[in-house]
Amino acid sequence: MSNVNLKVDLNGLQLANPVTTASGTFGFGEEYKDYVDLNKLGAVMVKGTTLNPKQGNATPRIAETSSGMLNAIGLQNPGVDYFLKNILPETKQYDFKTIVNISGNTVEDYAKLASKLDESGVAALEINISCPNVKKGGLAFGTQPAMAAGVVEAVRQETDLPLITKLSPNVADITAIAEAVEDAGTDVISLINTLLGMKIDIQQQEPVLANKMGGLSGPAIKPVAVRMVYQVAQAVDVPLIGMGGISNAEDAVEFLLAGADAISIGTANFVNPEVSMEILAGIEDYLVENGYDSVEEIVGKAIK
Amino acid sequence: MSNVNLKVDLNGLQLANPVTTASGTFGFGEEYKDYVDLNKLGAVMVKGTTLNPKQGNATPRIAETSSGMLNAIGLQNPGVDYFLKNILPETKQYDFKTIVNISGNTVEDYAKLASKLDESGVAALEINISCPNVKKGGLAFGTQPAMAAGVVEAVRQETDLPLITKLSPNVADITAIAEAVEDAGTDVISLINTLLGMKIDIQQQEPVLANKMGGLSGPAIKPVAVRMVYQVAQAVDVPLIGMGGISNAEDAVEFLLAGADAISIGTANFVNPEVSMEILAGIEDYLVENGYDSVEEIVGKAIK
Amino acid sequence: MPERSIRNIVSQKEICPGHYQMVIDAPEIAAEAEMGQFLHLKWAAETNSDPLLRRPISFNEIDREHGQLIIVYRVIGRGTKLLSTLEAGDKIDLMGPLGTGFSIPEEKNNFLVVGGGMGIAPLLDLVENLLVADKEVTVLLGAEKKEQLLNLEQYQELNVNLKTATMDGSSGYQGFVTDLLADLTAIEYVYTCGPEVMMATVQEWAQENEIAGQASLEERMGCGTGACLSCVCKIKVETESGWEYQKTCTTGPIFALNEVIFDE
Amino acid sequence: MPERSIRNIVSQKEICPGHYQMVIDAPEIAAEAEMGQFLHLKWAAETNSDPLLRRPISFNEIDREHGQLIIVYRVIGRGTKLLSTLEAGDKIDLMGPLGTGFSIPEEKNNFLVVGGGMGIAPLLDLVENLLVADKEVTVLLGAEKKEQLLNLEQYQELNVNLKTATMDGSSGYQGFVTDLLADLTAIEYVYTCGPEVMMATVQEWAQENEIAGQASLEERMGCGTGACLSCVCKIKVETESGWEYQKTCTTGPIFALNEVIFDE
Ligand SMILES: Cc1cc2nc3c(=O)[nH]c(=O)nc-3n(C[C@H](O)[C@H](O)[C@H](O)COP(=O)(O)OP(=O)(O)OC[C@H]3O[C@@H](n4cnc5c(N)ncnc54)[C@H](O)[C@@H]3O)c2cc1C
Ligand SMILES: Cc1cc2nc3c(=O)[nH]c(=O)nc-3n(C[C@H](O)[C@H](O)[C@H](O)COP(=O)(O)OP(=O)(O)OC[C@H]3O[C@@H](n4cnc5c(N)ncnc54)[C@H](O)[C@@H]3O)c2cc1C
Ligand SMILES: Cc1cc2nc3c(=O)[nH]c(=O)nc-3n(C[C@H](O)[C@H](O)[C@H](O)COP(=O)(O)O)c2cc1C
Ligand SMILES: Cc1cc2nc3c(=O)[nH]c(=O)nc-3n(C[C@H](O)[C@H](O)[C@H](O)COP(=O)(O)O)c2cc1C
Ligand code: FES
Ligand code: FES
Repeated sequence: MSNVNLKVDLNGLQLANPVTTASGTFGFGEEYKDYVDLNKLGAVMVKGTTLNPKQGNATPRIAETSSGMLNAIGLQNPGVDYFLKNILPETKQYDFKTIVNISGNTVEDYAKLASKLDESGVAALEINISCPNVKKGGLAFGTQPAMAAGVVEAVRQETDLPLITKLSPNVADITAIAEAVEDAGTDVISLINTLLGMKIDIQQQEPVLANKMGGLSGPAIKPVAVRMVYQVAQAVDVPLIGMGGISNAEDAVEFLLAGADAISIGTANFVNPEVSMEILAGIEDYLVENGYDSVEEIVGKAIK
Repeated sequence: MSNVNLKVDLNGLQLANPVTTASGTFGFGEEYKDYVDLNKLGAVMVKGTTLNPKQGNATPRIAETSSGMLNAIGLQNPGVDYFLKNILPETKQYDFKTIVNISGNTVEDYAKLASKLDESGVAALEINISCPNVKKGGLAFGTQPAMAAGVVEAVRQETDLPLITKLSPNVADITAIAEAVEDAGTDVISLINTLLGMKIDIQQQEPVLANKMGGLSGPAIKPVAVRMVYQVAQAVDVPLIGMGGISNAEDAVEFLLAGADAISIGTANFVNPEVSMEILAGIEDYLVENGYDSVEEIVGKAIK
Repeated sequence: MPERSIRNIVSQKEICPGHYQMVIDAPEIAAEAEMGQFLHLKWAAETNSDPLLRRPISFNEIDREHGQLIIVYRVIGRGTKLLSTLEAGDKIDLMGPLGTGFSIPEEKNNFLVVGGGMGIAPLLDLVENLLVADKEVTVLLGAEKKEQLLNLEQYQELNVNLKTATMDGSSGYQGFVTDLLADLTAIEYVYTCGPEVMMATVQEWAQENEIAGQASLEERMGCGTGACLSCVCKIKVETESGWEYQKTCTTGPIFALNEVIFDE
Repeated sequence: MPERSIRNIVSQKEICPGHYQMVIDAPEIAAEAEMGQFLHLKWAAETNSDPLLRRPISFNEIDREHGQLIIVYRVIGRGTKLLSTLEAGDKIDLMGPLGTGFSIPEEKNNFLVVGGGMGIAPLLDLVENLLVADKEVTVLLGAEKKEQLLNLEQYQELNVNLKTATMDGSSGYQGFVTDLLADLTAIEYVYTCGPEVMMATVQEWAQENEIAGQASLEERMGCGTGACLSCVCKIKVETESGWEYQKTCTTGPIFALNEVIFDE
């Protein structure tokens, strides 16, 4: 262990280090206990949680693509009440911060979720605005600045927990959304969620996924994610959690240099279940080798 | 040679087969004469052409990413007059259709380009609306339906040549742009152009590309491209030319099944200069093996 | 407890066209693994990210004595193609042992094992264990043609009532392996692994004859740890809808046969 | 005419830490290739798309007699790392011969060749050709340390005036190879290949001494055919701006030394 300070302060949300795991890719944390020293993780963003339990989509739910994968899980989850009663107590035995990723079809869904989670002892809420707004014709909340801001404001009213708003990359101007959710009171912005994609089975002549379309993640999307972090870092003042294709420490450092204060690991956990610990060690090595005393010092260094 | 009918009719633009090469990746065609029987290609979309010659961006202009590459060439080209005088006569010795990809910073630029090319004997124009609109603060024409339509209308007034409008994928709703350019009179839609991305050199702590950001292409983006073709095919009636990561015949068939009437090969030409001929042969094989008589029969088959 | 480690390949050989047997040196895993469990595999080259995901492959045999894991697989796409290029001495990156294993109900004596296609491979270890437990075993194996009846010679050496079925008639009965179910009597318990339609037919037969059993399922997998929810299958439960999605990677791949809902 | 083909690797060996020499069997290309030209290479595995692009590597020697191409390269990143794992008998996918070659002006007699780092490799064939053409040749080679003076033994066997410079003093002069330029007299023509700063210094010296020459440039390449415009370098021309971007892959990689604009 070096003397490098790995601590991260995300607008009041304190993490032991910048390494977190992305929602939907790390379960509730415990699923990885055989591979990872969970106590060493900065935070775990748990699976997208909804008001009521959800069965999710039919299978196949995933498809492999070049250096990436598509998923259409359909937010299968046991619902917020079950989470609070049965899962949260389990995760509390570990040192990592539990951040609950919340999803809704209406602004009211998000507000109710926030109020239920408010005093539960979770570390923060991550608002997933990639969900379709059923009241507005299914257009994702995250594609319109005003709609995105509406969700954040509604959640803000229900809780004093640190709020992380997770942006969808399927937009023309990511900075417009980022500015809107900053104004609406988010404490942190995380980005990016998956790119909407599709794969067709040429023998069956139909989409591979039962849901037809799915979210593209993995190394393939990293350049888009780095670009968006770089743009958003210059547009807002709130801290950022960067993600999208991070597979090793070099990738993680790339996001820090682009302006992310912390990073999140998604698909790479599937490829190598031990990757989060390797990335944590690798970030530290990079800092030591290059003579830095803290993670902070390299955040946004590539922005000129 | 089988009896399969490979001919493609794109709203009046007749191609011998559905295989074309994407703008900026195949020069003016002649660059590949040692590797490809150019007479067998359906069409060549030549390098993005502007009113005046352009030097383009500083180097490095490309960077490799996972299953993809970033480019920021900056539209280096000799200008439309030079093209008409020195290059077009050369390309006319081949059987392929020459389609000129036009780029401008104002609507007037596009209109002037169209009028200069109108009677030149080129087969069609491909309007690249991914360029920044200098009059509207640099926002790309292709990100706003009204702006995109404006370009197409202006070009339509100057020429009776078949018009192909090439869509940018950096939008929230690709169908809105597609519908707008269809209404504005485009004959064909081609998609997708590159996704905006970035790569950072962690030793230099700065972007790899001199231009900082660049366009992501190659297999990495194929799922996004297939999804957009699938969506646009259901939203408009004009024929589509699909592209984005096509590297082999299976990929090409995927685009045809998703609703593309023809396909275009970009980055894959760099990886394998002979790939266009392999794809042409592979599409034919697929049709024969599956008992089809023409390409047409499989267009859009995956849409249910 | 499952682990992730990089192991040595002891041998790899093509056992019939397009089908490979790989032997991996991994004493700790062999000591712990149970029949029916699986490995989540990746070729160990660290330099590229395509293909990206691991591939799940069941144990064919667990050789505790030599500390070796034996898998048998068919080349389907890019991943298994890459696996097949590995040679003795090369490294392989694995997670395992994963999932639930087959269990043998002590009180039953007369067992049936039905395997089809690649589903034959994961059953060999089970059959050997049934014999060790002194059970009567009937084995039905089906495939397109004789050479695809994997491990046939090994099955023939075992003290079981073995019947085969091939679509081209090159071994045993010509037709579906499930056609052979009609002739069976006295079976008390059934195990099955293979194509869904085959397992669905076995399930129907088992229900008609009130026979319990276990099935080994396959679903596309991401994590292999229970985190991603990609690998779910429909399992009957006593809720309103009558079923729920359960994870093939952790709750499965072995499920009670009568609880599985085979769609289509 | 350049071609794309898949060829056999005759041999591959590590000639000093991190530096490899590969011999490729390609008689047609050897017959046609010129010193200074290059190959655009890809490992021949068709199953994956990462890393995606080809890698440009110059000829080290063109062995027309045996129909073989010899390249020498340093492992930098993922692509060259993958190349280094190939073995005799493996396949390699290549495009070539690409680009312009070095030319030897007949009327000159006294030649200088300055190579630095990896830039030493592409010059060996040139030096051999100069000797065949009966020229006086001075060779200056620079590197970090002695073991990185590639082909040193081969250069030593040639009838040239050879001087070396290393940063750690392990061979010849301790310091920059360009420091050795000061002592030279009577040079009529110069060739250079190596790091940009080195070539820029050679250019300055050549201009001061009114000596013409040629430089071999490196730029990131996409196509290798002149289509993508990724590989451009700044070349002086008589236009308003005084320069234009020219393609390293087709107009180069060999350019007239005085026409190159070395930025930074
Ligand atoms: C628990 C379990 C045990 C298995 N045991 C064996 C075995 O012992 N021997 C054997 O030959 N095969 C077995 N399979 C199937 C094997 O995993 C697939 O054949 C293999 O993943 C195909 O990979 P590919 O790259 O060759 O094919 P591709 O089609 O290129 O694979 C693309 C993606 O689809 C997935 N996929 C494709 N087919 C299947 C499938 N049938 N099941 C699950 N995922 C699939 C791949 O894992 C990959 O993510 C098992 C599957 C599971 C879930
Ligand atoms: C005309 C020409 C001749 C060359 N001849 C030789 C030679 O004989 N021996 C030798 O060792 N090297 C030579 N190089 C440099 C060699 O191409 C690079 O070292 C190599 O591409 C690095 O690939 P990588 O995957 O290991 O590195 P990475 O950094 O992983 O490569 C990433 C991308 O950057 C490109 N790149 C990185 N460094 C360079 C570079 N210096 N020049 C051009 N592209 C680069 C790669 O091609 C790739 O597209 C030559 C380059 C050119 C342009
Ligand atoms: C299987 C899977 C499930 C996911 N589920 C969620 C989710 O429930 N909520 C959410 O906000 N993001 C979800 N994501 C997106 C990831 O959290 C992450 O933003 C994205 O995958 C990009 O990162 P990566 O490339 O490192 O995977 C999911 C991703 C995957 C692959
Ligand atoms: C080096 C390069 C240059 C390009 N130049 C242009 C251009 O001038 N005009 C244009 O419309 N598209 C241009 N493109 C985009 C391609 O035509 C194509 O839309 C994109 O690369 C996606 O296809 P691909 O993944 O097959 O490459 C360029 C792409 C590359 C890689
Ligand atoms: S594979 Fe991820 S939950 Fe089963
Ligand atoms: S590498 Fe494409 S133009 Fe030179």
